[in-house]
Amino acid sequence: MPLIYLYASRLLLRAPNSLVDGMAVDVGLWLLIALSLPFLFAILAPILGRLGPRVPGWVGLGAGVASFLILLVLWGAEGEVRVDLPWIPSAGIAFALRLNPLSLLFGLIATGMGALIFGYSASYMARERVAGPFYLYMGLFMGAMLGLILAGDLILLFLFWELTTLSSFLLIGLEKGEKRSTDAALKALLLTGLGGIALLLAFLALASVVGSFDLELVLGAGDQVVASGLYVPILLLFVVAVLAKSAQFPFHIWLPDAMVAPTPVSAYLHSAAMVKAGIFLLALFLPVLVSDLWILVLLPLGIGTMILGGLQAIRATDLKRILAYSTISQLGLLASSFALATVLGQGAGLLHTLNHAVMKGALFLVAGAVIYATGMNDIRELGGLRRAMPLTAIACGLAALSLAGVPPLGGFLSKEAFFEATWESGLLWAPILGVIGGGLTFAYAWNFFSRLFLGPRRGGVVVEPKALAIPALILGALALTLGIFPGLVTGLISGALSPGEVFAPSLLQWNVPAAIMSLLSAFLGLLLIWRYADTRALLQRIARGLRRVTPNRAYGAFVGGVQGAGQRMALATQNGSLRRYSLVLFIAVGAALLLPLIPLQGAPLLIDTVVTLPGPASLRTVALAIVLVAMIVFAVLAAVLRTTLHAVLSLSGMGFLLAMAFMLLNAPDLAMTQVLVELVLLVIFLIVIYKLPLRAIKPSPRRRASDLLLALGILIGITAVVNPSLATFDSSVAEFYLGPDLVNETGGTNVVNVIITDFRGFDTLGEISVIALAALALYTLFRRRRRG
Amino acid sequence: MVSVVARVVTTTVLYVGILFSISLLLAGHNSPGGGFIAGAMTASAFTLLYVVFGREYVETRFRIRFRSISALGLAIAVFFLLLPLAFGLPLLSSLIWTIQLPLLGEVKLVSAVGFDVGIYLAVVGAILTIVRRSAGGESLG
Amino acid sequence: MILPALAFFFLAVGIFFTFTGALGVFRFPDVYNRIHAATKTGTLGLLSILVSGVLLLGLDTVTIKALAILVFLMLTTPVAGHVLARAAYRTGVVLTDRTLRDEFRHVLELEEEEPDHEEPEGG
Amino acid sequence: MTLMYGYAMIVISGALPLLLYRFLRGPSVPDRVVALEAVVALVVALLVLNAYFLDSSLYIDAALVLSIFGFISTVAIAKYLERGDLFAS
Repeated sequence: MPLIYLYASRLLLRAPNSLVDGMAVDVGLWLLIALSLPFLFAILAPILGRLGPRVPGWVGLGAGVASFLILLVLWGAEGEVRVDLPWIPSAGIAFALRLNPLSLLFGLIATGMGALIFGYSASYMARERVAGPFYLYMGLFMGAMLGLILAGDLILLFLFWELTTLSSFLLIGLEKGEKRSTDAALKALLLTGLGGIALLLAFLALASVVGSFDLELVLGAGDQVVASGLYVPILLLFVVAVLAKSAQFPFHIWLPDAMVAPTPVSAYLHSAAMVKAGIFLLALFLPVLVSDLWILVLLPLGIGTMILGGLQAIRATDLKRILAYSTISQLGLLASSFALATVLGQGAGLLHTLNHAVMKGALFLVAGAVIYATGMNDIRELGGLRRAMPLTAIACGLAALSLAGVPPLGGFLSKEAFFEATWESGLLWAPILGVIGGGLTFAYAWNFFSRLFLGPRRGGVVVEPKALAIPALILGALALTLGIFPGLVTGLISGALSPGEVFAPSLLQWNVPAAIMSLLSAFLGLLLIWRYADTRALLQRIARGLRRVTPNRAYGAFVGGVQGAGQRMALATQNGSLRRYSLVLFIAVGAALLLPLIPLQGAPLLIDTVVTLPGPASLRTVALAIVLVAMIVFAVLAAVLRTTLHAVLSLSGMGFLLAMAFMLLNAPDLAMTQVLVELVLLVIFLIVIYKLPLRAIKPSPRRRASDLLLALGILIGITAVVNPSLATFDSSVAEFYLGPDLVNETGGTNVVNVIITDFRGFDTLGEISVIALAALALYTLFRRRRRG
Repeated sequence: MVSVVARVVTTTVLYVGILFSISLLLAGHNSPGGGFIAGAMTASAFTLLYVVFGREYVETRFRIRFRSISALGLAIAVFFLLLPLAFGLPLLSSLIWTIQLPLLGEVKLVSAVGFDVGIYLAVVGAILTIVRRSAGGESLG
Repeated sequence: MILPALAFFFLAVGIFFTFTGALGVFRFPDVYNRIHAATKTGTLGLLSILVSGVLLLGLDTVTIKALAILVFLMLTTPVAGHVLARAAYRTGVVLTDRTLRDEFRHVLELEEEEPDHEEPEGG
Repeated sequence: MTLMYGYAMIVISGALPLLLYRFLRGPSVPDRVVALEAVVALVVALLVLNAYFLDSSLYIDAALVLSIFGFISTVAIAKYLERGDLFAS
């Protein structure tokens, strides 16, 4: 993010620059500020934590509201806004942000919900010791989500996408000690990470077809992409990414386990924001990727997930897991509404995204409040809390009814629109399954509310945490207002659809088939509620029957298999014997050298041109020959001599001769470095020999033979690699460095040193950091050894 | 106990050696030398000191934490890497100041030498940490 | 005219001694003689080579550094020889049967009787 | 004069096999160290000759380094033989 501040500071200084092209300077800046506020909060969070337990929460609320308002005001004043800053011009990747109806809608959800949830966690997280990192990662997530929504460049979008995956991993695994949370975090990371890789591949293929990473160009090139040969792989990879991120079947298994995270995380990431990223992608790329294959693939998966999620929600007993499965089911509904690819479908999808964020967020906050107050989270042990927690009861009632799709709440409108869209799609099975899904949702939604708040009093003594109830109440009220005055939002949604389309459902006009479908689903829901306990028992029996074939087992088997293989491989190579370590090392070196030989069909092993030497040519060459032969003798001695000390001596002898060879080849710098390194090396060898009683073991003939073979393999490998490079020795590299302007450009005449410190300075920095790191590593190793 | 003769000679040779290594370091840009060579040289000078005088003697004389020297070297190298940015030049381009010193006349300072000093300290710190720690034993080191 | 000839002569002497030094190390019966060969003749050989250089090129940076080398060699090589011989003797490397007198053994016996007194300060 | 340098280099390199033989046969460790030390001396000689031949101070610096620090290896090995622990006081 430093990049943003750098450019932002330049913008602030009103420096005339063509970066923010063709637009009043301050508008682009506002968009940047909106994006960087959450990141700024994330950085400050740990410090704010010290001022007081609730301070970070309120500041987070402020940051969220500020971004929310900036986006709103910016949209009101400027309409479409685009910022285009060069990021990696050589690869055609730009740091482009853009504001349009779609990104505004999702942006408002992300920042609005984020702000509310920060307010909620101000008190919820007050007693938690993990509050510091919690706020840091939440701020990071909000910024990443906002970035993902505003991104105007494929690679930038991917970057923020992966950042959301990372922050979700960190948030789920917040309780480091507990195995449950680390396993859940790993599962979430692996699956959403898989989605990330699929997305990257899809984007790269897409960019190769369209020829640019810029989102505007990509969105405009719909028919070109569909016609291209790469369309099918792009679509499939894209779908995998959406399924993984939005927890659709078969990648949905990480979401229920992610409920181990604190409730604000579940409310924000795993219901209102992150899981919506997949839906946002569907909405964004619909115009590019839509085709009958799109419908064929997404619709069954979407509706299937909806049904599956609904069934699981009824089966689950843990408060948060019910809501998690409900989210999976609702995401299935959203995915299938976009899968329908009709204007009504998109409209229903967008409206339901908003409604779902509001009502599911409220339900999670309610669940959090109940768990916070009673400490219990099994729905069967709780009940009749309406007198103890009146405000939470009202919020839960509003949200649950909205989820069930009961008029006049918002949920009803978007569900009605969805039913109408399925009816219009002409596919017979879509409306039927839609109704079943609606019925299931009605059942578990009503059961969640009635079980918790109506009926006889069950569960521990309760004091209602007011600070937790208010945000839930706000969301509940919002669900109601969205139902009565949809006009607030439908204007924006129509804007997001293709131009000219209008999507304005309202309580007043009724679409007959959709109304009938709603009634049917309500009826089915009531039926299920009537026999709720038996259905749950039945579902539990079915689940036990199928437990051998669920995706969870597949995931468990895969991870277990990989870990097992890893352990076996580690044991084979790290079994403590020094001999084994060096053997593995040399085998790897040998393979690395010999493998490239195969395609080269054995590069010219021996070359004829002897490298010509400066100075009195013939005599100097003879001297060099003698030195090289002597080095070979020393090397053989090092291998043959029994006691280690003698071997070390021959090694150091070889080192000095190497220095002599460097000198004969006119490289004084190298000779000096070689000599000095040789001296220090000898001292280290002597120390090691003294510390490590290396008794000269007599290896068995078989082992000596295998070692010899290995050595010969490496010998051939090295000659194969070195010779071609010697044969094709061209001096273009030298000419570049020895070019005329060497002195005045770098102020030095010693080309070796100039290269090291100036031209290739960056590599040198790498080298010395490696050296420093090696020293630190050895330091810790030796220090730990002394402490046993 | 290494013989007295060795101790006497080492003290004289040692200081000249370090001086020579520093001269090589600074002259590195025009004649052979530079961070790596000078670093290795000072490291071997100190190793000699350790071998001839033993750990206690050296530890009492030089209270140096070699790890921090290595880190300092890296910091200096990074500083000189980023310095040109302040002048609007691309990363790591060397800046040349020519200043008139009273005694030595015109002296040309090149920022790359600063980078060299960074390399020098990093290499010295690293090698001596390795040598020092592998020999084990308690103490500062 | 004389200087190049003199330089030539010293160079020849230098090379001769360097070679004989190596020959000494090759042929001498035991370690201690070889140490003499390596240190003394080696240094002498280098000495004359350096002098030949000084004569040939006159005083410039190269030759001044050559003299510096000379000084350092004079300092360090004997120490190396001394320390090595000591180590060899103490680790029991046998002297050749042709040695006439071994004075060092008597010093060692003295040392065994009162080891602390004999140790120099800081030893 | 250039011819002389050529011969000098040959002679010095010629001396190498002798030292190699000593290194190979050397019954005791100090023998090998002596051979090593002589090799160092040869390297210095070669460096000095090269410096004179090319009249450049590049090689003299290398020779100077070797002459100052060359004897560390001998001292280190000697102490190792005598005391074992290199850093013992």
